[in-house]
Amino acid sequence: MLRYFLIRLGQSLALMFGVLLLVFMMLRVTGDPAALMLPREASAAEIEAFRERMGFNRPIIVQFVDFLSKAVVGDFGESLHFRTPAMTLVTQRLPATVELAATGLLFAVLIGVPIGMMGGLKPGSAADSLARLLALMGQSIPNFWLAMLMILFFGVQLRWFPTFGRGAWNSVVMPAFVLGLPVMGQIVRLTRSTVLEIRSEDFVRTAYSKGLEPPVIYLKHILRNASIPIISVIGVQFGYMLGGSIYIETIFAWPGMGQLLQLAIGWRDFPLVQAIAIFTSTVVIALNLLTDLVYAIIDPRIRYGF
Amino acid sequence: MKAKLLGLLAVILAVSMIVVGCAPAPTPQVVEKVVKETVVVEKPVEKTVVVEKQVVVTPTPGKPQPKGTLRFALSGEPNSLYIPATADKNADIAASQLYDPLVFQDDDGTIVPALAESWEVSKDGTEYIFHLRKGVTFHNGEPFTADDVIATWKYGMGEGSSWPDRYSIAKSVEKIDDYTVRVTTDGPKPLLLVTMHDFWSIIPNEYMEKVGLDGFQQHPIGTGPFMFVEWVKGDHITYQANPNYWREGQPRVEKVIFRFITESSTRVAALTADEIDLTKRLTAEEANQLLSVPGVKVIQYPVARIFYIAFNNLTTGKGLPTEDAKVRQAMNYAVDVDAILKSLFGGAGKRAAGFVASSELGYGVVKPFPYDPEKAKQLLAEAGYPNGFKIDMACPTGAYSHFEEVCQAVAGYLEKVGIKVNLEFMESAHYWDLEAKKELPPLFGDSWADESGEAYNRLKGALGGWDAPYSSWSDPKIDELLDAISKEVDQAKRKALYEELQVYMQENPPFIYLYEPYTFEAMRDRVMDYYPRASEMCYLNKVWLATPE
Amino acid sequence: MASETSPRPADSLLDIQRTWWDRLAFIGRLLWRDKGGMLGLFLFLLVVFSAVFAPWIAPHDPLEQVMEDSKMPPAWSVGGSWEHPLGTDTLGRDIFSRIIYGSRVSLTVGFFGVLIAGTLGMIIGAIAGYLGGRVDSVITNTVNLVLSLPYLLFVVFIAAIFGRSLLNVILIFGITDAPIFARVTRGEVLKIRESGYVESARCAGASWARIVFDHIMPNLIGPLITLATFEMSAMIFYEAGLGFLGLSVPPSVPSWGNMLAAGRQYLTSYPWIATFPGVAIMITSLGMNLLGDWLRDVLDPRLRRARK
Amino acid sequence: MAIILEVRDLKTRFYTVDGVVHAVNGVSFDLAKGETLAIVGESGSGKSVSVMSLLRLIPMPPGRIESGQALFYGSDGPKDLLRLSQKELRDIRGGAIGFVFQDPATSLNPILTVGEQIIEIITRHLHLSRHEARERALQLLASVGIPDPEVRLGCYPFQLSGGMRQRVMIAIAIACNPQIVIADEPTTALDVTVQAQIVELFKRLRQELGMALIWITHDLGIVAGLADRVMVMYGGRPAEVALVDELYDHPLHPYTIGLLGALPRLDVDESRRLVSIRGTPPDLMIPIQHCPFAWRCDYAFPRCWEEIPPLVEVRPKHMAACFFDIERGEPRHDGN
Repeated sequence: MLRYFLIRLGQSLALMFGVLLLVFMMLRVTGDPAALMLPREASAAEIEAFRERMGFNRPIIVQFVDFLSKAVVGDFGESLHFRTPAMTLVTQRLPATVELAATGLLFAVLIGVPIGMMGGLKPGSAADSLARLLALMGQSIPNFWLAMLMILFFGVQLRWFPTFGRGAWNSVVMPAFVLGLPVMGQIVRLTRSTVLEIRSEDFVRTAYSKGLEPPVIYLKHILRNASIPIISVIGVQFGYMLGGSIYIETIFAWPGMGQLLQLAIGWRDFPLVQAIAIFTSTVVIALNLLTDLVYAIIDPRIRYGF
Repeated sequence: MKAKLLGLLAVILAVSMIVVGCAPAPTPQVVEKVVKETVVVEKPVEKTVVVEKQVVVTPTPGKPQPKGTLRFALSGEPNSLYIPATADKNADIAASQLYDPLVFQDDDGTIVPALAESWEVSKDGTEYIFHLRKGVTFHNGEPFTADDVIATWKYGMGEGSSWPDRYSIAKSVEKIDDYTVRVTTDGPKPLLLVTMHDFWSIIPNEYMEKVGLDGFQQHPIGTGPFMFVEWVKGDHITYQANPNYWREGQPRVEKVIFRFITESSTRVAALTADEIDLTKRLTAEEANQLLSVPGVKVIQYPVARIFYIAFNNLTTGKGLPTEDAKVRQAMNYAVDVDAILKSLFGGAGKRAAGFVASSELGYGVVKPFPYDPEKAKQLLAEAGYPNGFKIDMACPTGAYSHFEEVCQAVAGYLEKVGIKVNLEFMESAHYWDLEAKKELPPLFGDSWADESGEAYNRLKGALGGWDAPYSSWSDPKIDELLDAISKEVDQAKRKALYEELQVYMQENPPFIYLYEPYTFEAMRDRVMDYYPRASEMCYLNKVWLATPE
Repeated sequence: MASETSPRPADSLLDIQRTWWDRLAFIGRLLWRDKGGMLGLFLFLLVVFSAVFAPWIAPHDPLEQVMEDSKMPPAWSVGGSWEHPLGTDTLGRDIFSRIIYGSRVSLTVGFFGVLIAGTLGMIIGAIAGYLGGRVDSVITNTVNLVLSLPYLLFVVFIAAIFGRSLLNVILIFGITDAPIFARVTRGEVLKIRESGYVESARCAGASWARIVFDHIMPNLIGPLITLATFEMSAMIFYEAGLGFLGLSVPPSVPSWGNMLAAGRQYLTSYPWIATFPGVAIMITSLGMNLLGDWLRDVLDPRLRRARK
Repeated sequence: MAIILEVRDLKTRFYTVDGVVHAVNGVSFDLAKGETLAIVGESGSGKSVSVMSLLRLIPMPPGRIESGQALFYGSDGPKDLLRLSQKELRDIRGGAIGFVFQDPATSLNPILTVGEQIIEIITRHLHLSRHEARERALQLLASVGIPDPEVRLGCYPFQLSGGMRQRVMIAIAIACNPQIVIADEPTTALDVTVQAQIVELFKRLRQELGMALIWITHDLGIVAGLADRVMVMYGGRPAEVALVDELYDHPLHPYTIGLLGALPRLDVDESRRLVSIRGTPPDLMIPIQHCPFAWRCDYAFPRCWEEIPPLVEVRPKHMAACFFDIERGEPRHDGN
């Protein structure tokens, strides 16, 4: 178990290095940030001075080493636009994004898993039709489009929920629903197909042959086995929700990292984009690691190194 | 399964149809009242206010007591509330409510006393003596004195300032006594007072010394009508009325909350749902929609911004037909800007008569190029291109409302007189990157705003040759005139210089002049005495709410 | 005596002994039984049809602006006309025609995006799975790396560097999506390798090409076609998302994403401008998801049996 | 001998996407207390389905039991298994009737410990506390010949060998003192040496526990030393039922003869060894109205293509479903 954990940790760290390298490279090839960060009236000399100050004119390898040594301690420099440390900005936005993503995920899991399970256990039944329908809806409706329609209908027409922002408890409902919908679709689909597959496994027949009660069979034997792929998808999706809620956060004016990313890209705020990209990737990698550990807890075959 | 799926599809389609079908058919907009006030002072400001409904105004409270909360939607989060660090209009608007400058530029453009009660200018125009207002205190109780003026100037040039040149315009700022300061400049600086209005927002010296720049940014303090309460990052900024404000009876709202909503359709929804009171920067269509919403009023006004297609005689345009002034004139004649404005902006824009906006000094000496394709063809023939030529053109995307379509239309008009345009679109950040490197094609579209009430910064920035980062044009005659303007203090003479420059730029156009856009703002009809400037700036000290909640 | 070889239930479409005709008839039979798959195929073909025959179906030039007719509601609403069945947008362009032409953009993006992603991914994944060892671990880790990056960042960067164009959008999707194909290919190749029959084929003297085409490809093609369907639908979705952020194809091109992005400002007063592109995306995506579900069931006999 | 299970005219079909599979087409048999019945047939002969149908352990849908009766004479009187409520059925499954399946590698839940999988059936049926159940599980593991039961109890299936796993399955099957154990090809997936051990284990347990055993196999060879009676199945019907020695000595159905011929035997001369049956098993998708073996039968005559031969007692306690009298070498004339 420890060995497995250490190996996975090592891989994660290697992955982190790769991410740092990639982000650094990508950001440096997009162009010279100096000209853009300054007011348009700035003279060539001022641009040069700025470049000097930011260290953009040093050899790329020196810049990278410098970048790396600072990144290790979470220092991604100052946001050029907000003039505060980039990492602080990101962590300030983190709670909002986590709240949104977690609510969305909770919604997706709480609805998606039971429905998917019902569908998988009784293919062809009404529950199964519902499951397939929800899965399809979740994956077929463009969510930013849905977001706008929901604002108009539930926010403006019915006034059930605030149209934007993060405030009262109910302000998270619409954005979380919209963010969670495609994930729910995916979870329904996956749960359904996994349960369908596991349902016809021999050991489930064994469980039936033991005269166990259906709830025991469903939860202890089927769901527990099905949970391995489901958890992996949940891990991946949570990462995606943390990093990819840019549309939803923008439309609902939700003060999270997605909105910050949109701003940072618009302002070409290099240190900030860097910080968000690396922070999000770190979170995703950490989530993957966590997912793997949860796997190991559920699945003894991994725990014992098979 | 089949029946269910078909059912689903049918439901979805039906819902869409209902959404579409039930929507109110576009009703012709009824404008009940059009107020057109043209204030002619030094600079004519044309302001058209379209009000959908007559507003029932409750009488102004007898004893002015700030009441109610103004919920102000900004189109983006301010980067900072420290004036020298502000990066855009959102930051500028939010920050300005906290401070006062020494001198204030009124709604009609006149410079009036603010924290300075009066001032004298020396004969040569290089020395200003300001007599400061007494008894003014900062939000933290610190009294306002000459030291604070000096500190504001020094910090403005120092670390963390994006606009050091707006402070270094003064060579020195000296304290004569606690309530008198002397400001000296290197030669006459006609724009000094306007710059002071825009940028020299006085900050408390002692407080700044104590908390440092970071501390100040976290809790900014000024003498202004509103006091900083909190800034929830990404979500909102809250201000409270300054009870000790030196202007009697102001401010008139008790609280201001700035919300940040990037998506303009969400701002419209929020205003409709009465979750915000005021929003800026709407499109013409959104403004149109809001006209039919009860309880909402809409205003529009031209902003001091000019859209243009630039020529290049520095890099990529060298040796091309566009180096010939006749060709450039022809291209100006070839584009029907009014038709573009009508179809894309519902007429909400004004054809540019040159590079000076209609609210700026010296405007009006030249008329816009008329749409005359015959003349254009004739000029092209005279220049030796009877069959036109081919040229590359670029435009930014995601930068300005409808500008992509404008560029397509311009290209279309040029083709009608025989100029084959190869139009390329680029993402705006990348675009401006290339623009700064002067690597854009020989024709490129962009726009330039200015807040100073004069066109100088815009002219210098876009025509300053190699010295200006976003210029791709150099002309000794223009350089000469700009240099003269920068040194002339006398308003009448400056005006004459601007006029001379405009006439010259009509004959030798460095741009295809397009339009000055109108901007649209909307508010709940309880919002009173809100007067935005042509620069899109606004000061909230006079705003009040007719039925405060 | 009656025939000795009585007909037997088909185990797999890819049963090597079946003729192509058999397979086709078999698909037809399966399709008839799964009405969801049939609907999916129908919707997909509808989109393909409208893309291919756009100039003949569309009543108007999608770029033609008639300002006098702008913001016309759909035909069944008050003020609408069958001249413009789904109404017109703010520039007086026919929405129906734009949606028809928009299907070209969506399908082009989806098809070529998947083609590039699939080809790249298959090559990379096959190399990783076939060679194994260090090559495999390097490739697998790189794939994981790319997949752990915030996807949007990629897209915005590439769009920022190269600007908006159809080719760029395709390239962006093609490159960013390749790792998924690589992952699936690698998994399948590993499975096949472990099953041992490649080994036995090699022992039997089969050539390299023969092994790949007779043994590996047929097993790969099922999962990959299914994946391709889903990814294509995802790309059509992402194109709309990019359009929404103003990063998709140039604004002059009538793509569903651009239409949606432009129409969203008018959602309250002229809802049809944004509604119909949304519905178009939804229908296409629905169709491709149904088709993908069905393909998965058909091409993976294990699952097909489970669905019985 | 007292009858414990009496099956009459069982019919099971599967309604699949590809068509209706007529898996079991009228199976009848009896099982006496403590008796061992072997059901023998090729794959697809319906031998597993017919037994699994009794306790509704086939996937339903698509499977459906069309008709039949299965009287189980348990401690509290006869019950028709096919008409029990789900709850009553669950009490019998794993309780009065235990199961051992073919592949122990897939029949045990991979992510639960062996102990958990034994304990859960004990607590379910015997209503013991967890601690008592654990004690019993240890005894069971010991009695099926697993060394070190304390350690094995905490193991996961993948940590055990194939033979060990099958012993665990057997422990599960006998955990609640069943009156019948149904073993579905319990040795097929195992090594030959292990196979013999498992057969021996069954013999011992049968003796110790006095349970009846239904042993499903395709291998007539294994049956010889184990079963009391044999039922040979073909095409979802019983072809021949007889005591084991009687069957070996006087096979009456051409199919049984084929099977015996295919069986390597030491007591018969070389020429009869390894004669395989030509052709392939019938397609159960097509309902047939004649002898299902007719396609492959050397003795088939026109009647075989017209009627379905019923199962009749040809010799004492020896039933066969065939129109041809093998011993006389001519079609039967007794009207059957």
